[in-house]
Amino acid sequence: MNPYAIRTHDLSKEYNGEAILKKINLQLERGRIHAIIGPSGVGKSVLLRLLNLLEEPTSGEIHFDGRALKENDRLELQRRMTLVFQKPVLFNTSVYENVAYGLKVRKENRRSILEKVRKALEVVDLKNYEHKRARNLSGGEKQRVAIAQAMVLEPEILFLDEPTSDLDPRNVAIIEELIKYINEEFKITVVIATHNMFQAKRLAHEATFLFGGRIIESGKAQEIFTKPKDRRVLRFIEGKMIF
Amino acid sequence: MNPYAIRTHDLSKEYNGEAILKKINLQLERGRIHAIIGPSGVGKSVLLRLLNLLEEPTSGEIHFDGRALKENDRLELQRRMTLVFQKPVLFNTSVYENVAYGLKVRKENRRSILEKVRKALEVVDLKNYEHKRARNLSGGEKQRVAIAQAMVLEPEILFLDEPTSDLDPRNVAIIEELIKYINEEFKITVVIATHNMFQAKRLAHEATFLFGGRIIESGKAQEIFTKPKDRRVLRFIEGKMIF
Amino acid sequence: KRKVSHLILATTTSVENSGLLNTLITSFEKEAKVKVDVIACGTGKAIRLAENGDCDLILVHDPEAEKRFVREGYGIDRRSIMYNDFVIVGPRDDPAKIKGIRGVIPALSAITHKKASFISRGDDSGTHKRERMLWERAGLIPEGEWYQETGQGMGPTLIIASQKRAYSLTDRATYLSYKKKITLDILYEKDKLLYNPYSIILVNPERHAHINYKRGIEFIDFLISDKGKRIIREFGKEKFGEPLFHPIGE
Amino acid sequence: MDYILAGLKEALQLLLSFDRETYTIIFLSLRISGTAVLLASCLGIPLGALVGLHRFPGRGVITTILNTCFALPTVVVGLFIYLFLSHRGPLGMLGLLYTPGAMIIAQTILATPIIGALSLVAVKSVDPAITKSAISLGATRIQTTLAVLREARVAILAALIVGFGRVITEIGAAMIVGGNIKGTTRVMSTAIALETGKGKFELALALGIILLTIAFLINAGLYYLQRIRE
Amino acid sequence: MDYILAGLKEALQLLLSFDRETYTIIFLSLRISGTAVLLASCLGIPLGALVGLHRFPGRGVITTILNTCFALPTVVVGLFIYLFLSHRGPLGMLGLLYTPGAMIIAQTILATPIIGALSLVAVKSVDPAITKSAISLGATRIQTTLAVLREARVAILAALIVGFGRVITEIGAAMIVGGNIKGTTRVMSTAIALETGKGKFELALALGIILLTIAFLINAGLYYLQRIRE
Ligand SMILES: Nc1ncnc2c1ncn2[C@@H]1O[C@H](COP(=O)(O)OP(=O)(O)OP(=O)(O)O)[C@@H](O)[C@H]1O
Ligand SMILES: Nc1ncnc2c1ncn2[C@@H]1O[C@H](COP(=O)(O)OP(=O)(O)OP(=O)(O)O)[C@@H](O)[C@H]1O
Ligand SMILES: [Mg+2]
Ligand SMILES: [Mg+2]
Repeated sequence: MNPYAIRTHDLSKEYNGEAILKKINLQLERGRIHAIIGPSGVGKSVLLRLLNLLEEPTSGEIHFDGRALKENDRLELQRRMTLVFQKPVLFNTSVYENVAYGLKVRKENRRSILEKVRKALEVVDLKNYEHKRARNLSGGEKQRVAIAQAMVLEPEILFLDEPTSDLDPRNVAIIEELIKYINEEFKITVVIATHNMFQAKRLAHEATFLFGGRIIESGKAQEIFTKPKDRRVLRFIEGKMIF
Repeated sequence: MNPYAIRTHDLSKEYNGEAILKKINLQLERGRIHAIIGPSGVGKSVLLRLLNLLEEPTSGEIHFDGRALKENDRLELQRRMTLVFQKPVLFNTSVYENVAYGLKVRKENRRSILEKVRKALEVVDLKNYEHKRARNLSGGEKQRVAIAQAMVLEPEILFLDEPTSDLDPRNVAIIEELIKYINEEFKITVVIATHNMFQAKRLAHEATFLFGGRIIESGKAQEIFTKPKDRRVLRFIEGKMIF
Repeated sequence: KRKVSHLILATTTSVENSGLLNTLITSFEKEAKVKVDVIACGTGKAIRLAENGDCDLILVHDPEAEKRFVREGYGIDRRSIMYNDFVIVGPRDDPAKIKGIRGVIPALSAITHKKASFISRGDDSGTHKRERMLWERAGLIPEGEWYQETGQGMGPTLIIASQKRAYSLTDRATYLSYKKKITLDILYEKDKLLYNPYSIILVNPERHAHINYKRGIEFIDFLISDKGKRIIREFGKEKFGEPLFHPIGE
Repeated sequence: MDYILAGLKEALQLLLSFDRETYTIIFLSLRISGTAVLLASCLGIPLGALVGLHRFPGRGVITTILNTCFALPTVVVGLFIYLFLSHRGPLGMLGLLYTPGAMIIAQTILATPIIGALSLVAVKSVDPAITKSAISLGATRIQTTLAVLREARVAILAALIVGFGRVITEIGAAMIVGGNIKGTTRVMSTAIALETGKGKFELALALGIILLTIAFLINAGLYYLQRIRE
Repeated sequence: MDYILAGLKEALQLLLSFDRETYTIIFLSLRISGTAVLLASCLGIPLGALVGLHRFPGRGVITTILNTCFALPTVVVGLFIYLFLSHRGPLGMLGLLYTPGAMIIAQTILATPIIGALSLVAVKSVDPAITKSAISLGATRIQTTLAVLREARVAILAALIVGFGRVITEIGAAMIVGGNIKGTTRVMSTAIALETGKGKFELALALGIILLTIAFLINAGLYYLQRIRE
């Protein structure tokens, strides 16, 4: 098996002629937790959407398991990974229906869906929320539903876009524990886009810094957070104190 | 002038028969920064919506300047305060139109609108974003537009619902500075709902803790953060380390 | 207020559709400096509009209803101005063999006997009423699969009859103008009972004061004038080889 | 005013007399228009979703054509179908002319672009993020489309209501391809036109009132269903 | 097929011969239906917004009534208005019967509930948070409503297109209250019905093609306008 879950080759993305991501070469090693870090508007979310095959790059390639993406295994690949969006977008149905969705499209049987959904809701501390309408939830509750939605699928690769920005400390702790647990236990590759330096430090094995559309530094999280080579990264890390 | 910008009397709110807020008695002193703190789903956002007159309480009263709310000065009151929502809801127009909206409905002249909007966009570091469509912005960019949208109105009372949850450290610093500045300079009363204990500590003069639908502790921020009386508050504050 | 320079004439669709009315009115308008607005609708509706005072004149062909209309005081000055005739049309192979039969009543009996398809307008129009009168005279009650009612104007009814290879009773004018679109031949014609007179009636100004009585009389006078008669006599000759209508009082 | 009262009275009498002809007309209307709306939904909703959710060259043209179909005179549709189904026409041998089948075809053709155009607007009004979310959760193309349609359910329902209203009230096509033949293809709308032509305004109003009452009951049922499902 | 080709040829001839009668009919159609849609928007959009954005008792009933109006037979509306405008009717003295004014009234009555019902769905599809945001930013009730309508602009535009299509193609009411008088109240739809009745299918198709072409141009213009504004 290829040691890299995902590799990108000169991945670029433009919107209306404006280059957002410029020749990104990323190597995401299997089974590790990767943090994508950078200032607001740098393109972290765009990058995750590209990796999750939700948008087409303007140029460049993405390789999964060492092989370039082929159009006809798109669905199969898609089902091996999941993205938790920065703004949770929930269906206008019940919490249960929302969490069950990914399992239903995979045609799992009802019994196992019920079981998994119940368990996931318990983990994110939304035990009695099954029948509530997703639309009326609080910000943090919505975010937890979105996380549960992804977790029940037990994907090979899990993309998390600022997954705890609307959560209180207790829930942050729960979610981070969960991320660590599934990474260690099921060897799930996790990619987190975050501006929360604490979180990146606590969770990530590897870190990639984006700046001005390019990767300016990338490597072992430990090293980058302690002695960054790039001045801009240093400045960014120092900014953490005002978080 | 009444020393309290807002006082509530036994303010309660139910949804579908479920009590969310139970007899909240809140005193928000004029010209100070107040933090509303509590776990996810406790009702912080609901409280701000009630105070901003966006929803009707199930029972209880809200007094502005010491006087109970009268139906016919609703608009005038509304225009003296503004709420920045937890999830920014932007109009599907340009960034400029979004920020200008509140000024336009107040029928300010074009010149001054242009000036104020430009200035506000500069402050939130979105200088060349005027003509971009608000829908396509990144999470942090949207949040900054929403803050600019409220700031240009120079309200007497500013409600902020998790205003920096999607921002990177640099922008968090900018916004916090801005909040402090307008509070000191223009004596604007600020009410922040947040789960970011660091932020509450850095900004707030007063803090109110919500738990199980009730106020469990309230007072000077300094005191509460250093020696809370309630055990639950203590636990919550200690949880900050995992943020 | 309604303009006095307008005259509203409610008439049956068959007259309007033939184009005769258009020719007559163009000629009349030139002389009289009055505009005639034509409302084309079924006989029933035309009479109803006249009762309500919503037109000045009606031009219809349903003698029974016309008489009642005048008797009840809604109309005055009823004049029969022209006629044509009804004919029975049917598929060329004439399954009921009515061609050459003596009399319309035997023709209908033959159709009934054969249970050959017959399409009726079934819309209470002048034509339909005449058809019903004929069945009555024949002492027959048309019923069953073979007898169908369309509830439409003469033209559409002819088309349906053609598609269904059925017999139908029609006025000659409409048949001639539809001849090219259908595969039906005239199989029976020229019986006294098939005489089809058209009358013009003024709405009674004593009932409806706003009626444009003077202009209405002028229009009637025009229709029965030599010029009017000539137009009626000549109309359609060129196109169909025979006139569609004949003026009365030749 | 008397007319309207007379119409109401007549409507009640018609319904209470259990006149077989009246009920035949009512049920035929419902059967034909119901079937047509069903068929049109099967075509129109996927069409609208396809055009609404995908970007491809010619999308604007298709959208414009769909919108133009709102201005499709029913008589013209009727004529077209007549020309096809007539004995001389290419499909004449089917013998469909003047049958409920022909009316269903005509009404389906009328309703499909309407339901399509409104479904298009409906799916376009759904937050595009919903699509991405469904895909990310592993939905196939069809499942994604269904998820979007579920979000747009209120507007899709409205599309069906508009389509149904269009076909159950239209006269032009029903007259031409159905023939308004008593007992076979006479439906409420053509019956109303017939009675109006006869000058029997009260009877026409009565039938109109019955038609509206049926439509009201259907709509009330749909509204109620939708409410309890939310 | 020949019919259709003949119709196309006839349409071209009609247009290119600059036949005054044809152009009178076209412009009258556009004037009457355009005015009616304008008036109906002034009534229907606020009505839809009102019902869509506020909760009050009877809201469900109003919604259902609006939806029912899609099944309002145009003949019935025509009859109603006829009864009012007839000389015997309460408004007979206005002398509006058989004038374009009467047709505008009828078409406005037909289009208002349609535009209302679709506007209702349109504003309901807008994220309710938009309303709250506008209010919080100091918008008055009316300004808030306008903000929501702006968000729903695509769907509102569709409502207008549906309304326009409904009235420019309808025959029932136009015939009864307009009378289809040559030069005065003859519009495209009634002219098509007339030619069809006369058996002049080519001419009817030709007029239908012209009507569709006009509708297509209007829709294309709207689509284009909307595109450049986005
Ligand atoms: N669909 C789009 N159309 C046009 N521009 C877009 C689109 N999506 C993103 N952008 C732009 O691309 C840039 C990068 O956006 P992205 O959402 O990836 O930022 P981010 O790094 O996630 O920022 P944040 O921390 O604020 O979430 C932004 O400037 C944004 O405005
Ligand atoms: N419109 C509504 N209808 C029904 N329930 C609601 C509605 N709005 C809020 N709630 C419920 O009220 C509770 C409080 O919500 P609120 O949004 O105020 O929480 P919060 O304290 O802001 O939480 P968070 O930190 O997650 O944003 C939640 O359980 C939520 O599900
Ligand atoms: Mg982002
Ligand atoms: Mg909240």
